[in-house]
Amino acid sequence: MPLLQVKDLEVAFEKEHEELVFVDKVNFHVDEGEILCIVGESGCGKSVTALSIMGLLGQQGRVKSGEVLFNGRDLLKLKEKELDQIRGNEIAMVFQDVMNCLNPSFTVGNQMAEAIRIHLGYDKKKTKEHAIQLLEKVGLPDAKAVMKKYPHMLSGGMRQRVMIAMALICRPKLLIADEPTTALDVTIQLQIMKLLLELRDEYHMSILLITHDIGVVAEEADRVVVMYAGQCVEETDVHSLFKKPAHPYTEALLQSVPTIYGDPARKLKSIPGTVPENYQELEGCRFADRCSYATKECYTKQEYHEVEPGHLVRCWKGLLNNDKQ
Amino acid sequence: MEHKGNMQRVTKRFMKHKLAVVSLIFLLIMIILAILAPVIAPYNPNQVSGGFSKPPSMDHLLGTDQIGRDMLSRLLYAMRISLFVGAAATVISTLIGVILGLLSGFIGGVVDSIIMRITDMVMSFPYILLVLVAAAVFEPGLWSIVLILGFVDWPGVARLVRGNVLSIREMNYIKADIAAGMPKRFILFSEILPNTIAPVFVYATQVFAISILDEAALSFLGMGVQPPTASLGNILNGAESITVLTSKFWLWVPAGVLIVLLVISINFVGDALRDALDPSV
Amino acid sequence: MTNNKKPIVVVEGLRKYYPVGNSNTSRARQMVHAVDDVSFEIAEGETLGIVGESGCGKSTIGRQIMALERPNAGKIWYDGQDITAMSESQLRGIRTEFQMIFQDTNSSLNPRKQIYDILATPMLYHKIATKENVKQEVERLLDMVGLAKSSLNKFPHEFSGGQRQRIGIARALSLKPRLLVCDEPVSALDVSVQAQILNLLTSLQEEMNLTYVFIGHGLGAVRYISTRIAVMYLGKIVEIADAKDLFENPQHPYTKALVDASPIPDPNLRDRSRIVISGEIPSPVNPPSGCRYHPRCPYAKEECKKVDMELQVVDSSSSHLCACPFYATNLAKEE
Amino acid sequence: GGKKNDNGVTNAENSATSDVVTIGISDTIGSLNPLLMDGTEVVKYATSFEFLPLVELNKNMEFEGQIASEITTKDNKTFTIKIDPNAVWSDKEPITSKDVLFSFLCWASPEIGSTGMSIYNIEGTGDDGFVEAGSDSISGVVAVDDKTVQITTKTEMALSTFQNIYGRYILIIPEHILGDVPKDQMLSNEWFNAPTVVSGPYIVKDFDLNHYVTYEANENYFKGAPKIKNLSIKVVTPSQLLTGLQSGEIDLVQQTMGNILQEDFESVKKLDNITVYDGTPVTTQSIFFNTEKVTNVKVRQAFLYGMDRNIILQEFLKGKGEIVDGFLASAGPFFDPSIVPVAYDKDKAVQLLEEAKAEGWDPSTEYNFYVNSGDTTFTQVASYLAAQFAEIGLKIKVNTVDLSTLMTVAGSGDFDLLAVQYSYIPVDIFTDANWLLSAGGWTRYQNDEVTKALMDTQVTVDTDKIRESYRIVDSVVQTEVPMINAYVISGLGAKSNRLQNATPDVYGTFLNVQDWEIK
Amino acid sequence: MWKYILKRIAAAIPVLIGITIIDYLIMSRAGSPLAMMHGPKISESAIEVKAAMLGLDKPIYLQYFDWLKQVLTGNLGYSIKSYQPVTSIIGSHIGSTLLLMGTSLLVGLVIAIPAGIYSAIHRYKKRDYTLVTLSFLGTSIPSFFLALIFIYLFTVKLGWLPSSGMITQGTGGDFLDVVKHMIMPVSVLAVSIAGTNIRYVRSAMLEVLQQDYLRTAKAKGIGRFLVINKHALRNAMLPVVTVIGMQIPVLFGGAVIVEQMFSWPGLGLITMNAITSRDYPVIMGVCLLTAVVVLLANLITDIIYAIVDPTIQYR
Ligand SMILES: Nc1ncnc2c1ncn2[C@@H]1O[C@H](COP(=O)(O)OP(=O)(O)OP(=O)(O)O)[C@@H](O)[C@H]1O
Ligand SMILES: Nc1ncnc2c1ncn2[C@@H]1O[C@H](COP(=O)(O)OP(=O)(O)OP(=O)(O)O)[C@@H](O)[C@H]1O
Ligand SMILES: [Mg+2]
Ligand SMILES: [Mg+2]
Ligand code: NI
Repeated sequence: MPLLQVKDLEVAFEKEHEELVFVDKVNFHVDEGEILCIVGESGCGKSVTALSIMGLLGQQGRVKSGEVLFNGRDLLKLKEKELDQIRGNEIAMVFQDVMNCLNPSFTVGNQMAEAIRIHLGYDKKKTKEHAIQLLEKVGLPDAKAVMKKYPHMLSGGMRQRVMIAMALICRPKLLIADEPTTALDVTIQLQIMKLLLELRDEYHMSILLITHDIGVVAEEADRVVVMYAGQCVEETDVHSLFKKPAHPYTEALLQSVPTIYGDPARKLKSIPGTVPENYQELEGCRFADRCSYATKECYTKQEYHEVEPGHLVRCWKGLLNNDKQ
Repeated sequence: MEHKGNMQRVTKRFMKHKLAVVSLIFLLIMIILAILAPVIAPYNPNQVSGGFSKPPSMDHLLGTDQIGRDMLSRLLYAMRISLFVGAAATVISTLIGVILGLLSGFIGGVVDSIIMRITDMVMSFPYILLVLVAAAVFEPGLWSIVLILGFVDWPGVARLVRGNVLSIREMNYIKADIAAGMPKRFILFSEILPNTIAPVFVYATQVFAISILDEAALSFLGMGVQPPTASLGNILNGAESITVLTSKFWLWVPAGVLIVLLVISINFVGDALRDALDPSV
Repeated sequence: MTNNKKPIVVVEGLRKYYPVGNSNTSRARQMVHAVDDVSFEIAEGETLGIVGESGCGKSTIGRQIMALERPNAGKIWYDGQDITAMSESQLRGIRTEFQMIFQDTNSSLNPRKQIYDILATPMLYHKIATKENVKQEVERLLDMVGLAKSSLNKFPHEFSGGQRQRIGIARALSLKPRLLVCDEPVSALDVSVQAQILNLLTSLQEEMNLTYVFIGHGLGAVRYISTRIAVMYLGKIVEIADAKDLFENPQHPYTKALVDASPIPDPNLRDRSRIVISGEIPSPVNPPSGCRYHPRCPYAKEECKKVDMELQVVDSSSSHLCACPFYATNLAKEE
Repeated sequence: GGKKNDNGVTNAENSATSDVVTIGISDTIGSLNPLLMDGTEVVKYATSFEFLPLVELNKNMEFEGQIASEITTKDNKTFTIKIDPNAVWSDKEPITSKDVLFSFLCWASPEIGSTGMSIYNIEGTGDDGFVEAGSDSISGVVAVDDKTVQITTKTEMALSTFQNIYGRYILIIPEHILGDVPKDQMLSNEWFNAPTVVSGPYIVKDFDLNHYVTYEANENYFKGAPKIKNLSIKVVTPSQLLTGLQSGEIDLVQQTMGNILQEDFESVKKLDNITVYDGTPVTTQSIFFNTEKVTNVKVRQAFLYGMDRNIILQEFLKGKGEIVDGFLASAGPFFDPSIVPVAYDKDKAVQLLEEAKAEGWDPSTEYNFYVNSGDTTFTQVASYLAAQFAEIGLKIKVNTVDLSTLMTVAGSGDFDLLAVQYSYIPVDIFTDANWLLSAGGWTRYQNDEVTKALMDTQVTVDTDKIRESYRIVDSVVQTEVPMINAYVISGLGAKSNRLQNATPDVYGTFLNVQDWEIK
Repeated sequence: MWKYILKRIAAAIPVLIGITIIDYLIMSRAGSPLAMMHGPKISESAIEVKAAMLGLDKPIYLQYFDWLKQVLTGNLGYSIKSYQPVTSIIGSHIGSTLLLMGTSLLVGLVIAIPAGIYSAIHRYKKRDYTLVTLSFLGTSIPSFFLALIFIYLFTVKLGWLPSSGMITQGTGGDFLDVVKHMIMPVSVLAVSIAGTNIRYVRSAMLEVLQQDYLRTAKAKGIGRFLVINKHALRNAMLPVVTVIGMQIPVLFGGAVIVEQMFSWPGLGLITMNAITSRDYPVIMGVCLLTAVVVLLANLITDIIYAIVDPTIQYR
């Protein structure tokens, strides 16, 4: 049984009095100890998916249907109180925007301590020791001093480390990292990614890593889910994704990334157009209008089907395009 | 030429606030009534046209006041005065505020410091005290009330505009203008000013509401609009007597309710406007 | 290769310091050394990429070249004229020749103006177009950057980020500039759109013989578009070389670390050896003594703490300059 | 008023108040220092609880001795003051001539500079009413013996005038306590805020001039220890007089200190714990013309004929008052009923204006009419008058201003018409009339006949002669119209039924305060 | 921090002087306090003597300097009307004004803060709309009108509460007595304070509720109570603190009317009376005092702000 199984998740937001579905029948699972990457362009629903797993959608958002099975329990059916037992305890989350994710009014120590006390029930002294220990673990020199600092006194990289330390408080089984490095410089990005990998091995946790950087996917992921316009379009292990992408979108995505590796004279392939605005209304493939392989059939409903064991794709052609090359 | 698309968007968002729409309609009706007062008022507001303090009747729909003037007519004229005072004071303070705010934010340096000190000063005047002193000093009359209220409310506008100018000045499109060698006046009047109008407009509605309240309070204290000119505040002044309060409701209920309704409608409209004009949504 | 072309911009000893914090509350003036003694040349028709970590002074250089601010020291010659010595009115005469594209597509267009107004007003002001042909001109520009004519009467918020960036490019091009400073024009965009813009920029360059200064922190994009690349660290240029040269033969330990840190979209390469540099970029208020990189440099020597390293020619090519004389030897020793 | 009173008196106060008698007033108390008397009744009464004047008027408008047992004159120039032999300070020291001399000297000291009244008519003072700085006596004020003082005036003065101004307004203060205080420190002297020695029935315990004064009985009061041990004055808004009376917060409202709103008259009357008293009509609502600006007599007459004073009296004052022409109201000894007030006559007014037009009067003239904004009744009347005058073709612009502004305008003569509530004391019209009808007075009206008639009132003691002189004055006022007496107010006084022996009236309410009692 | 405070105080001094100059100029236009004294009982020359005694015959700027000199020695002069020292007049009334203002502010905030939070949490629901409408009503009712209605209801109709003063006349005024007298004036002021602040708290809260750090806090599973009452509230109070600071002058103004309506023995009534009698040493004293209070309030708000907001550093 996978650690986390998301089944047919459908999330809608209320916008100007109408309900728009931004996450449409999303399916994927995370196995124990693995890193699953979700990639996709901005606005394709990655964060919303992650937030619905945690029950953090907020007021306007609503899960319309689906299941989120964590260790077999459907998180969507839990009450807020029960969810609090799991959040921060068995599932922890790290967010993208490090500048805003820590409360500016409280010290790092304070923000760590409250979670420790609530989940682990330690006394004051033990709480402090635990917090310091964690901060040291994530590679913050002088952890004691950091405890007393307010978030604005820390650099982006340090804040992200603090966030990670907070996530580790209860040795979670699953860490959801929503673009944890996007806002950071490449050198720091590498530090943080290395840290996450080390921690995964040490704590044997699974990581659901959300990113839009194909490079990060290639460097870190075990398996990958590609999302486009609120839907999963492809899911497979990282090697086969790069070797034989089954969905034209995945393929185009891979080719449009400028890289420092390989032939610099290579012309970048760009995907024409933009994500359709009202993709909710589209019947067929949502990528069809931008797809260089599109045919009439693409404008009918597309099934998310398995083309090879463990390789799912939402394109009726499946691996056909690869064969052409 | 404000663009249609934008206006439609604003209108659409405004329309979602039902109370605000109702308020706006109410306000419009009241403004029309006020403007048309000379035409529709059944009597001359200063003319003794009936018995003294007579309850509502067919001749006098809202009764007559203590000296036999028609309450309805007086109320219409009073509303006219109150709305005028509010609007004129708002226009004055907004103009002063916008000009000083623009100068302060755009020129900066010493000019900014001086203007901000003056703003501090005016803001530190216990505001109604200033109004009271000034009202007692300058001969009470319509225009002095307008000027006093106008003078008192500008610092808020100035600060708002200054803040806006400072943040807009950092916008890349201003940098692009400088890079394109566009002249300062273009940047100030064509780029910065239009972008501060919306919040100023919203703020102005608040000033409008406050000015009407202040006029009423001053008139009530006998330092505002002076009789025989009717204003909503000085009509209420007559209700200070408990006897009037208990047994002559027509002398004060309409004026009181009218003030509350006018002010609350203005507030509702302002609130909805804030929502509708918010570019961040 | 670039030496035979005449430089369009020459920057010499450029320094720009900013006071720290709010001027009202701080008493002793502390300064951010945003750009500290930087010199380089840009040849006509080339693309100079500038990379470096956040806050290292890339945009500051861009703003100085655009004459949006006055430097504290140093000179910038544009086409032989010293623009740091010019008055605001003199500058206005040549401003149209260099234009800028901004990173933040949200704030770079006035939200209350239609695209037509945004594009037409400067052209009319500078008499680049007349009242009669301005509409035609605007349409031509839109076409050039790949936007539909119907965009004319729309407002910025009706466009996607990529489209807004295209409008920004159109605005910059409308004044027929020779030099374009692009300050992270693609960092905020999705990869697919990023590629569109990069391709647009390269084709425009060929078409109009433009010179670019391309600021970015994604190495991939910079490498893709630049002919020459300058690597900045804490207000200084640590290495400058032709693009290919820089990536194949990085001389400065910081350049090497940057290259290593950039993820490569090929899972087969994930186990390559990469240098992970520790720590973070220090505060530009009190930059470290000597070589500014020494606290993080795994090869730092005693000397590095004291001597401020100058850019020096690297033997392989005369256009390759680096501010670290030790790196190559160190590396050799280690291996 | 209405039904609520039938539900019984609602008393929000706790029972601790029951032994305190509270007088409600609607004007703030300027000061408790007798030397700072500003002419308001409130200050006069509040201070004279502590320091008695020489004499005081009673209900019947006769002078009753306070400190003095009697004041006499033979020639209207020398006045002999006999001090009550029983009069003692609260420290049992007798009140003597020294105290009277000292008190008069204080009023004449330039270092003190009292502005409540200048005593320039007393021999030995200058035109400003002050003696030389540093003088320790006034030559016109001498002690005959311990209990007799003689005062000489520069010009003749009727006894009633003498008694009214010097007798009533100069409160006698203790020389043996204050004699050594430097004169320039008298006004700011803290002693007056908590006097240790008084001559009156009460002594101040605590006060806040804008809100209240509380008094304690002077057990050694020479006219008998007051039965009520705690008296207090409470300053409230006019509308709160009614609520205060109803709730029991206020026990007594006297006409000149507490101004019960006309609208509330009926309601007060209906209160069943309260007895009301109509005050002697003396306070007049006078409309003064600036005769230098409104020069045409016919126009002034038109104003008089054009106002329906009866309606005003009935509707605005609910009939509480009277209508007279001239200064004298029906109360008092000098009233002459032969002067019949001009009746409302619109046609006559129009005709007068026609005649005025023929004399060159410009009918488009707009007259500036200044009105005290604090007088809520008259602001309404003014609006009514404006409407009435408009009917006969007189344009007036009502300017409602606060009292200070009104006084400034009055002083500068920057007005055409000016309305002021003015109390002409029936026994002493002279002082006010003489000033008002003079070049320096508000009307700027000068008429030798009037001046002579007024002077005549001062040289005789014969009531009939005085009455005749005043008749001349009033009839000139009626025909020449430098002033219109819009109405004479009979104010409403009220008293809680638990309070015995007290009768609120314009004069003399507090003469017997020591006999007041609570049931 | 101390340095900062000193600096702020130093910066406030020119503002203060500016205010007094403007005040003085206005006052000088108001006409002489002696105008009231003209009349039959006084001679013109006596008034001239008095004017000279009070220094009113000097040019206005000299009068101002005299006044300023006096103030610098800690003496605000004497009331022209009662000859009491202005300092003691103010001293004996400021307490009750502050009591009224302080209590009203407190009551207003005690209503506004929970209501604002509640409203924000239940945004766009019926309860939210109701609260917002009520808050608008609170700001839209003229305070004198509300005071009239209260007096009518609670004193005239029901007879529950006394309508004037601060203590029952003649008694020492025990605590309960004062409370009874305070209920109406405090309610009137509190209604408008609460009305204004409900919306400020609400919008500050809405702003904070959208912040990422709240999501972080929730993700830690610390429970809704802590998330709202610790993480959100603390940050939402920041803008509210500033707004409250700015309301102090307005509050002062509101107090004048309310004090007048309820004969509250505070500065408001003193001021009104001083104004009508042109007693300008008193008016100047009150103006100076209120300006100081307002500037102090600004300073204190900034300091509180600095204490609650760690991102602000003072030097
Ligand atoms: N609170 C919200 N209210 C309304 N719409 C929302 C809200 N949150 C997200 N959405 C919408 O849901 C869609 C998906 O957003 P989501 O944040 O999941 O994108 P994402 O893939 O995480 O993008 P990014 O890479 O930019 O983070 C977007 O179109 C966004 O407009
Ligand atoms: N106007 C300014 N006032 C004060 N400091 C400034 C200003 N502009 C830039 N700085 C500081 O100068 C340094 C360099 O800034 P700059 O914007 O040039 O960096 P950058 O390399 O463009 O970084 P990024 O990649 O984040 O855009 C930074 O530390 C920044 O805080
Ligand atoms: Mg996201
Ligand atoms: Mg930058
Ligand atoms: Ni348009």
